[in-house]
Amino acid sequence: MKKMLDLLVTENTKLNNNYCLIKLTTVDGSKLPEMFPGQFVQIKVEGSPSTYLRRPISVNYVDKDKNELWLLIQIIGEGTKAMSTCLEGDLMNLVFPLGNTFTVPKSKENELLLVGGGVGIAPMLFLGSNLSAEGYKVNFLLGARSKNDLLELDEFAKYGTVYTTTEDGSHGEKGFVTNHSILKNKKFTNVYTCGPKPMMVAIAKYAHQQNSECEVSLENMMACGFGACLCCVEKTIKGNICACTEGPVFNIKDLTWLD
Amino acid sequence: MKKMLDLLVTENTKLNNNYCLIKLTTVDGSKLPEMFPGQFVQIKVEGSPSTYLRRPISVNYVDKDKNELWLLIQIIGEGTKAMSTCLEGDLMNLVFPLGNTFTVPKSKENELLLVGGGVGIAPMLFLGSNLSAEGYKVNFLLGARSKNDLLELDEFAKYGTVYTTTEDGSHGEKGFVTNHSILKNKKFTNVYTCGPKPMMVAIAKYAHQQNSECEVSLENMMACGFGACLCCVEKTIKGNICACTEGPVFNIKDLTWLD
Amino acid sequence: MAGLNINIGQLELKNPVMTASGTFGFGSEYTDFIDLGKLGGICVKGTTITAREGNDYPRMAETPMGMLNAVGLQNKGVDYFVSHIYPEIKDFDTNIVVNVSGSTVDDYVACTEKLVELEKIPAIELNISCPNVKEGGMAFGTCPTSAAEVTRAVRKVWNKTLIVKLSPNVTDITEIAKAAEAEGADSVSLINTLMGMAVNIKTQSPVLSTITGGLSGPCVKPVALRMVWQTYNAVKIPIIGMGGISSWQDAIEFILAGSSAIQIGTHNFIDPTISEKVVEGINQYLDENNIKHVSELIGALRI
Amino acid sequence: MAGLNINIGQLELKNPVMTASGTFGFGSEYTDFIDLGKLGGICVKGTTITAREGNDYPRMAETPMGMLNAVGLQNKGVDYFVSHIYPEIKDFDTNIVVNVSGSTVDDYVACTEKLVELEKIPAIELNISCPNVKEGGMAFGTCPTSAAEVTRAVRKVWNKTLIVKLSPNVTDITEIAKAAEAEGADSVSLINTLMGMAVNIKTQSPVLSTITGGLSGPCVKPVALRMVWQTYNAVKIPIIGMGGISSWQDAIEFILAGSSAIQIGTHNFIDPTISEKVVEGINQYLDENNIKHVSELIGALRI
Ligand SMILES: Cc1cc2nc3c(=O)[nH]c(=O)nc-3n(C[C@H](O)[C@H](O)[C@H](O)COP(=O)(O)OP(=O)(O)OC[C@H]3O[C@@H](n4cnc5c(N)ncnc54)[C@H](O)[C@@H]3O)c2cc1C
Ligand SMILES: Cc1cc2nc3c(=O)[nH]c(=O)nc-3n(C[C@H](O)[C@H](O)[C@H](O)COP(=O)(O)OP(=O)(O)OC[C@H]3O[C@@H](n4cnc5c(N)ncnc54)[C@H](O)[C@@H]3O)c2cc1C
Ligand SMILES: Cc1cc2nc3c(=O)[nH]c(=O)nc-3n(C[C@H](O)[C@H](O)[C@H](O)COP(=O)(O)O)c2cc1C
Ligand SMILES: Cc1cc2nc3c(=O)[nH]c(=O)nc-3n(C[C@H](O)[C@H](O)[C@H](O)COP(=O)(O)O)c2cc1C
Ligand code: FES
Ligand code: FES
Repeated sequence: MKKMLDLLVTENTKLNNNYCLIKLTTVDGSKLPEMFPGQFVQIKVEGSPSTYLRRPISVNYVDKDKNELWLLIQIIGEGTKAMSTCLEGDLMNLVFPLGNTFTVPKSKENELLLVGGGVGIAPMLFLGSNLSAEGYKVNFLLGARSKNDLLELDEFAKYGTVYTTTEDGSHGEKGFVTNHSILKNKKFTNVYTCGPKPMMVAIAKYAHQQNSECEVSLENMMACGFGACLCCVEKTIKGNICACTEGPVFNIKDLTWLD
Repeated sequence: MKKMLDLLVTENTKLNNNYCLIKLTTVDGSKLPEMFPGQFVQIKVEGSPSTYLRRPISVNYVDKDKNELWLLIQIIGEGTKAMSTCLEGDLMNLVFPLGNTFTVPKSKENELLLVGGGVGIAPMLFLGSNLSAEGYKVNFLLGARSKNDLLELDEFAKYGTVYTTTEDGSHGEKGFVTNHSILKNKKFTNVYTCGPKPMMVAIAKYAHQQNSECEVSLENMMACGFGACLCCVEKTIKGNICACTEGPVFNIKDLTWLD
Repeated sequence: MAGLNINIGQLELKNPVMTASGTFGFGSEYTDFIDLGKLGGICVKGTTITAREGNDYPRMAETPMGMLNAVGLQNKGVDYFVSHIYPEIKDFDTNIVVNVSGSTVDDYVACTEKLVELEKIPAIELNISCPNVKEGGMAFGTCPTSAAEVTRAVRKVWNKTLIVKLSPNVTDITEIAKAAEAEGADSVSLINTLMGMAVNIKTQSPVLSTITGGLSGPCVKPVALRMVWQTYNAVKIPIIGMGGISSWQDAIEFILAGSSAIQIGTHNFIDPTISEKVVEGINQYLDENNIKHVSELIGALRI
Repeated sequence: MAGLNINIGQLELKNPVMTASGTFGFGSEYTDFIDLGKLGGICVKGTTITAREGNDYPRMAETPMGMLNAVGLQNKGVDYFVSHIYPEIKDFDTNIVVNVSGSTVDDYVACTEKLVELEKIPAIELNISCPNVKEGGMAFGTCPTSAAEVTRAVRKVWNKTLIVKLSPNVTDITEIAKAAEAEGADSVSLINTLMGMAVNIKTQSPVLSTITGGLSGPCVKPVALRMVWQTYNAVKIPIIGMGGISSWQDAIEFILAGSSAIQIGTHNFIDPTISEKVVEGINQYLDENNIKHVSELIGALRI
């Protein structure tokens, strides 16, 4: 069930100049609602006069033991900037959980590749942690501009093998995720990806060539986030579909990207 | 000369639930521009989505030694609430100094009464301190709902005799400033007042009966604060006059209040 | 507890708070957040005679205290509504108003005729003011003659409550309101969105796929209030006011300016519980001001 | 440093940034904050043939990201302007445009005739769009015939640059723009304020003494941009765009949508240095995008 709740900020860590990791828990100690990888929350931004609508942010991780929800935030405009200044003890108003989730592969023998670029790594951590807990073999392929922008590597390492690329070669292979050697050297039955659209398109093409299943997580602009406004539509083979309810996760077969 | 400047918050003291005293200085240590009693500043409110226009606030006091400007703020809406949350080290953007000033009496023998009600006490402290420094005999008459709302009493005491009224009788005489016995017992040649309009009208009537000079400081709604929009007009015997440039201080003779 | 019930034609609202078409889906999107039974009514998404895909993405842009949308009446058509959606929502404990759109007068009439048999649809709202479709839509709402024409035609086939939704993109909204009243509309609702535009200076292109779109949210409130007030002084039928309502205080402003009921649109996206809060707030305001019934407040502005 | 100079009729602006009438006094109110010589031009406060007291206080209300005003053209009349104000401001190193208002066509003509002799007034802006006066004002700007009439009459007595300022409170602003163009206007400027209203729920009365007033500020930007774009596609004369500009980014949006020059109004109250900042910002944007002259950007929206 979707809820509108004030959550308590337990931690706000600045990861680098453009990113922060915010951890939230319930005010009254009650259990957080159940969330699935790929789902997102809609945040009410306080203290930013130019921000009227809520801002959609993916569930980065759910720490069930600590009853904590993690959000990984890239500062790109006034809204994310204002969020990034929250302090321990502040309240944040969330509408959540929203959206669908990734498909779990049929067989535990499948080789899975989770590809994240930029802030698109956010949902991949939660997805990887859940799949690994269920016994799947998880491989992460994470890309960023430079070493400094590769975030949460220690966390990712807990749940699978981590491959990285950086544009300046300061960590992992030099170049883009789409050029990583692992794509040539290994065959993956299931590919999951989130990141800038050009990256996702390239990964989708790769998956298509390999005959792999491929799911992408979209970041369409949203007003409501729960199916009421019809603003966030993605063109699919079934017509215009809301990315906030029937997405943000789509099977690439349903999209028109590769036409 | 009017300026737009970021000033540094050196102190923000919560005086009670509805009032705070904010002290500001220049960022680079340069001297604050010269300010006169009755003048005000226009503050840009950060972090309040509902506040677009600046907010006018009187100069409460200027501490020349410390190069500090004091603002006494009553929390009444979103703008003043946001201001009241500023912290030491924050910057506040001000356009100042704005408006005219009170008239200094001709003779130092004159008996002066400075009447403030509610947040209208703010300009009276600066006026009293300046007049007392120039050798005038200053009497303050300050009114509030209860003891708790009588602010800066120690400060006022430095510059003159302080008479008080409270509506609940918890400090000074019980009732409104306009009923204080000093008005009957003593004759004042010059009366200065700032506060709620009904109070100022009553004081103006008293002054008129006593044949005293009387100046009132208005709090008309303002957009610009420096004569550009013509929104803040007060009806005077000379027609509609801007309260932000030819006021906020008016001689009661020029207004149409007592007609 | 003050009296809150209001009648709009034969439509009986338990309180004056409704939700605005296109911002509330079909109601079910909000049942996780609020009890629909607490609301006077809900206007469901704009419905047309045949299915529509709507406009291409991007369909929205944020603006200072508001948003632009260019959804373009995406919907599955009235037959789908009758067969699939109506059965799902008909038992909501509130009034369901269907917002009817079209490109021609015949479209409006045909769509309305399909709704006549639905017992639990006590009212329709004729959307003659949608700025996001190429043909018809807003054109009907910007000229008194065509507004009259479509109202007259629909009135003939609809004997339940008929609300005509007006466009703010006009020189004189009272002319259109009077035309609708003269043809038998039971009520006018206003305002639909103001036509606006946003530009992306990085790509040097319009933000919306349709270049222009409809502006809504708190930014339009002053314009909406003015139009409600003008219309209140021009017609006798009840007015349903909307445009930027984001708090119960805003709702009171609209009622004082002449609205018999109000609708909440865009702010449902920011606070999906706002409609229930507005009902509570109005009730409390009435109590605190010793007003026995909300009807005493309608158009009660002291001049 | 990109080229920034722009001509509007015979009026030569060193850059496209002007300030809007009624928000910039007579310029001298801002000389403590900025160097007027940095601006393309300034439009001074609306002037009428005889002195006007304007409307009663309260004349303003804050609204979400904007404000309502009901100043009502308070001014000391054109004779006072000629004898007292003009001598004080004529040596500013920028173009001074006088905003002319009136209740009748004769008023406009008479007022203009008094300005013809003033060497340092290269242009006037005919305000046929003020929503805050009882007679004339906006009425001229809401109908093509009367807009044409007043433009024609003034054109006969004014051979310097003639700008006609349009009202957004119309169904189709392009009709009015075309009417002004046909009668020889050198340029149209838009938008004036949108008519709006605010209600005080404590006193249950209108906030403004005049009940309704003119809405301005960032909240109106999407509407203003849309009207500039529509007008750009309808007329050949240059457009001066305004409405909610509060940053250089906003100015670029207006230029892309078809403005040859822009005016900054309400935001001068919030940041009295904004006009100078916008000049700098435009220049930097052009440089960063390798655009040699700002004229390349006018209406250059990629569709
Ligand atoms: C389902 C979903 C999940 C997301 N998850 C995350 C996450 O985990 N972490 C994270 O940091 N961000 C995430 N985002 C993106 C995030 O919502 C935006 O970065 C944020 O809304 C920007 O707000 P702002 O006020 O900072 O910037 P704004 O000032 O609103 O925008 C700055 C610039 O970015 C553009 N922009 C903003 N949002 C979008 C968008 N959705 N699509 C295209 N352009 C846009 C604007 O047009 C503007 O040019 C997600 C988005 C979606 C839809
Ligand atoms: C020259 C001048 C000097 C001032 N000096 C001080 C001072 O030293 N300390 C101080 O605390 N306040 C002072 N004020 C008042 C202060 O400007 C307002 O309280 C403030 O603008 C309110 O802002 P807000 O956002 O908190 O409230 P808002 O949300 O803007 O307003 C809350 C309510 O108060 C009403 N209101 C707001 N401002 C005014 C006004 N000017 N006149 C009438 N009604 C109004 C609103 O209509 C609303 O009902 C002064 C005002 C002026 C004009
Ligand atoms: C995303 C969106 C979709 C809308 N769709 C419709 C619609 O289908 N039919 C209609 O009559 N109005 C539609 N509207 C207009 C609203 O019902 C309402 O008239 C307008 O948004 C003003 O109210 P608000 O400011 O409270 O949102 C839509 C508005 C939005 C924001
Ligand atoms: C306080 C105020 C007074 C105004 N007076 C005039 C005027 O005298 N003549 C005129 O043509 N426009 C007048 N305007 C309208 C502005 O010039 C401008 O068209 C409008 O405010 C939109 O621009 P903005 O949003 O940048 O303010 C006035 C606006 C304001 C806010
Ligand atoms: S964001 Fe509103 S329907 Fe998806
Ligand atoms: S507040 Fe603008 S002129 Fe006084």
